[in-house]
Amino acid sequence: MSDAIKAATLEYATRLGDDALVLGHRISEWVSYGPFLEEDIAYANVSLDYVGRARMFYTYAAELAADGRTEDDFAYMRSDRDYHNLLLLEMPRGDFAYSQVRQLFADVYYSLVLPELVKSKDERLAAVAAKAIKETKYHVRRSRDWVHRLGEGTEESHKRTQKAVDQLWGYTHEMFDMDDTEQLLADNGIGVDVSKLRDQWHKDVSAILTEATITVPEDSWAVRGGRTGYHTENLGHMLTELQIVHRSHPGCQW
Amino acid sequence: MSDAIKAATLEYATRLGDDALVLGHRISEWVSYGPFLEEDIAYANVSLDYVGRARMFYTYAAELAADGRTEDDFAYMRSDRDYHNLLLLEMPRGDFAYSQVRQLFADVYYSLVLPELVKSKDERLAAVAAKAIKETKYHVRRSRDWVHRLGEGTEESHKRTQKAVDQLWGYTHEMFDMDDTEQLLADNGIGVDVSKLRDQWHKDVSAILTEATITVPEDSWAVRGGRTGYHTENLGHMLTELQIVHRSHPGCQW
Amino acid sequence: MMTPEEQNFMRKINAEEKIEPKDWMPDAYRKNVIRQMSQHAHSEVIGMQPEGNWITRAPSLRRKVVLLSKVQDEAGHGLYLYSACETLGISRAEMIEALQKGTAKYASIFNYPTLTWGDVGAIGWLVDGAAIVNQVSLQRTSYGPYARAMIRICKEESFHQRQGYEALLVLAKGSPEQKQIAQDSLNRFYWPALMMFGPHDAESAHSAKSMQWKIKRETNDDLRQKFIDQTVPQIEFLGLEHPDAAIKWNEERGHYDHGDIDWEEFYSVINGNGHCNRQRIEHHVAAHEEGAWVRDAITAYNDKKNANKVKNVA
Amino acid sequence: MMTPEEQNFMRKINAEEKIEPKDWMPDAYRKNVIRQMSQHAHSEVIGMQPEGNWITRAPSLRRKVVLLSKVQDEAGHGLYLYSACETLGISRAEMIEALQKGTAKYASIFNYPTLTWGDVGAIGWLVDGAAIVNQVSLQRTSYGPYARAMIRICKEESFHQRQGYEALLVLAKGSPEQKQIAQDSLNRFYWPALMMFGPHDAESAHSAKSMQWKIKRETNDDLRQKFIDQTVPQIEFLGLEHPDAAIKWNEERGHYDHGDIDWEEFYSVINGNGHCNRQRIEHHVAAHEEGAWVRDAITAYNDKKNANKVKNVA
Repeated sequence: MSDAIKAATLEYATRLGDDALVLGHRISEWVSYGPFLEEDIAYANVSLDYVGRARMFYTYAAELAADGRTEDDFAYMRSDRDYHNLLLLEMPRGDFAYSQVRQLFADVYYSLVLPELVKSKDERLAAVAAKAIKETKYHVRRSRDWVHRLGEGTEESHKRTQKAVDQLWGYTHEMFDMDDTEQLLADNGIGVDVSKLRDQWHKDVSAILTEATITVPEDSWAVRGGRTGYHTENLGHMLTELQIVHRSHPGCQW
Repeated sequence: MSDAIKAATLEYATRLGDDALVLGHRISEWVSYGPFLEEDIAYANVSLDYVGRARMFYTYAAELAADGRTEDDFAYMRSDRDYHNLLLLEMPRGDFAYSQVRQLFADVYYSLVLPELVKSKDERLAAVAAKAIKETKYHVRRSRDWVHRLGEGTEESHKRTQKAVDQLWGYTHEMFDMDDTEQLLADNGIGVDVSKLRDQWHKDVSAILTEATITVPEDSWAVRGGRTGYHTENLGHMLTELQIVHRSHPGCQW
Repeated sequence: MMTPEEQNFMRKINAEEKIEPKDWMPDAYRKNVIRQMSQHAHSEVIGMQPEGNWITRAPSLRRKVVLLSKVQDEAGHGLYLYSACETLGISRAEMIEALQKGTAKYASIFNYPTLTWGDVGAIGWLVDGAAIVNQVSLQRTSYGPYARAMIRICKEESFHQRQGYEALLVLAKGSPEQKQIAQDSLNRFYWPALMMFGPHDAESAHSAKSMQWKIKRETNDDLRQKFIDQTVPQIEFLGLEHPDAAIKWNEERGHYDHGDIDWEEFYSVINGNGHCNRQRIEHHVAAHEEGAWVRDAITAYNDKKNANKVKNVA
Repeated sequence: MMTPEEQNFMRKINAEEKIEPKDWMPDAYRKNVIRQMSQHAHSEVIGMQPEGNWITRAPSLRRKVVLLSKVQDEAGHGLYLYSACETLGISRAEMIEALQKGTAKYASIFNYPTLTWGDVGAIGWLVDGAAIVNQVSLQRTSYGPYARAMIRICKEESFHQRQGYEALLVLAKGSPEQKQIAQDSLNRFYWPALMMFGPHDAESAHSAKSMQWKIKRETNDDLRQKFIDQTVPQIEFLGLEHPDAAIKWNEERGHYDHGDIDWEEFYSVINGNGHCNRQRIEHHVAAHEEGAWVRDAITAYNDKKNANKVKNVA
């Protein structure tokens, strides 16, 4: 592995880990707050899938970094300016519709990313993708079913779902951006060219939204910055909770 | 100052500092969330008074400790098991009625404590009390006026106020507890015998509540533990926000 | 004089045969089992809160995952117990209403706050540990669905108890601050864990009938003694101080003698002076109320789908 | 042909006499000043959010107090400006409605997020700094109440600007991590601060009339140049790198030459692609809606008291 490729792969694994941890953490905020017990269980399941995925990416990143850091150093000892997750994933828990819509957007995204990543020339990334693909089929089905129920259910659930879609749409565009790092990896068959996934994502999501009687928004605004650590004001507060105990006891084991 | 008195005074100054900081921090959570601008300003004022008071108590505590610690070490480097504030003050922001009722309970309390503390043989404690007394008159008037408006205003504001009173009442009893530390200081003319203030507090608060058409609750339940660091689950989350930046950069100046 | 049904019922009980949902049972037996099972379910559900309080702050990814799994399992246990309880003719909605109104209780241990990360380990080790001692005994309870639920739940909870203990072990062998955290958690949860077994049997209102009907298989004090005995070496292995200064091996009894439990604290907490009594119910009610529109949406959606099915078939 | 009132109005303007609330003024002048004053007020109020975002996390008690005071002052400035604007015949409620509907704007700088503690210092130093340059100029604005508000506000904001700079200075002279935080905050807020002065005057829709009516006293570019010039030595003193690689003293002009501003970013943010556009308004609306019952209570209470007074007098 050349130095450039190694550095890019380290950054890439970190990004994918950040995505998974931030989303997994957000979902975990629903536990004991769900509308009924089955949902607490289901959301905990999804959270476990994503946090587990984060651990695999971070573990690989730590090996690539080869500087003594562990998965926990990646998760707990980086500031939010160094986190490179997509902004969509750090948006707050919101109400149930908001979380499910964000989840739908993310799940459909990964249902397109992972089948590409599983072909990666990098065996480790491919292995993580292989494990994650199975879960993702379930995730998409679950999110899709929920958006259907909420979109078509009652006038109130429909309103909340439409509002969530309108509020979150602008955060989805950066999911398909490519920068030099990801371009280098895509060119070398290691990373996924996400710019090629936009149309399919739009098609898949639009089909689900339309069937749920939800209007697909225009692409009139877009907020970007996740991959360069330029976050919304949400991540700082999330990492505050996530990191406080670990940071309060530097160098300790848990 | 004997060793025992010094240790007790250090503990006492710390408690009073914790009370003031926790309450000041809670109030500060209203800034930009108030029902209109004048309230953002007023709440910020009250918050400044209490945080300023905390700084004076912590500064004195740091001098007594004489171990190199500063006011910031007291505020930022102690765990919540070591914070000895009254539980009432760490309860969440809640709605506007909840905050105002808690504020009333606390302000009336200090309107009785401070005129006693100003007589303390300990000049430093007396000096802090002297500064704080002026503010406290204003605080009580403000809280009283608010509880009147909310209690007598509309059916909704009345309901919310009664609910707040019912929810917070059980946290007020420990304000009048004395332990060995405070008894030693009271016996030596340094600290306040708060057990002697209960009846007047009950009288003052009951008069305000009754005039506001609010029913004074029975003394049917009580939660205690603040002075021994046995907190509700609220303080941990508050200190998480309060301490995160400071703890993330050990040994740094700000 | 016992009726034939009563006689047959007691014959089964005495022969260690399970009572199943379709069997005749005395009204009082049904009520007793409903009370115990539903409150067991409520405890699992309410117990998600003090532990859930630390999911976002879990200090390592592994601990985060383990805690998430634990809380998820508790939800599952609650679900399973609610379902098993419904076989007795009460609906989940009725049980939830009773919980939220305060007519049904949950284990008072969950009225205690989780103040530190150490408390998560202490709950896993001591609270789950006490629950397991109780549940192992209940594997032989007379009501079939309850017994089977206990067998299933015990398997999962043993895993979580070990995880909790292991989390505390790491603290106890860690930095001085970590060790202090572990000791503090042990100190705060030990006695309340002993109280989980309930009052001394002489004072317990429900005990006699429960024993006769083999709903309960062992006395509160016997179960408590088991727990005390198993916990002594566990505390020693942690290298922590035992919170009970009077703990002492009694060669004659073959058990540990122990100090008096502060039953005043037990009754005080269960009667409303705990740190979290109100919060646990308010949290449950708030989540339930906030979720009303979601449940309504599901109902409306299902109705629409069924109407369509009928339409398509017709 | 100008009417006598128009002539008298322009005479005052040209003679540097203030226009006061009771004076005749062209409709367009009134609208222009309302727009500017109300948006200035909205900016103070919205600006409380990005800074308020750090009150609970302020890393020392002194910084906590200073930040609380700053945000409090901003609320006061907003109040003062709303009151001064009401002299032009618009109510605060109308102004708030316009803000929440999006028909009235606020300074787009507040669409940027505060991501680190360093940003609090950067806002105090650069954002308040730019505001002060603008406000000093506005001390000579033609509308009397606005001019007097500017004089009063400038006094308070100079204090806060110094505090912000000092907070950054401590970071810049601190640990490597702290220095990096300071540099990062400077990098992210420098260009947006320059954009606070508005587009190049050639492109500004409102500029010409505003200058003629002496609402505006200096061009956007002149004010911006002032700010750029004063900031260079400030950055040097901090020991940080200037974010503009093209910054260079021009002996002839007596000013610093500087790199091109990315106006695409400016328009992109102001038109809805900023990090916080929606959040700022949603926050304001939510606080307003949540506070409705409080305002209703005050009204009801005052009505009752007045009714009583009337009763007692009658």
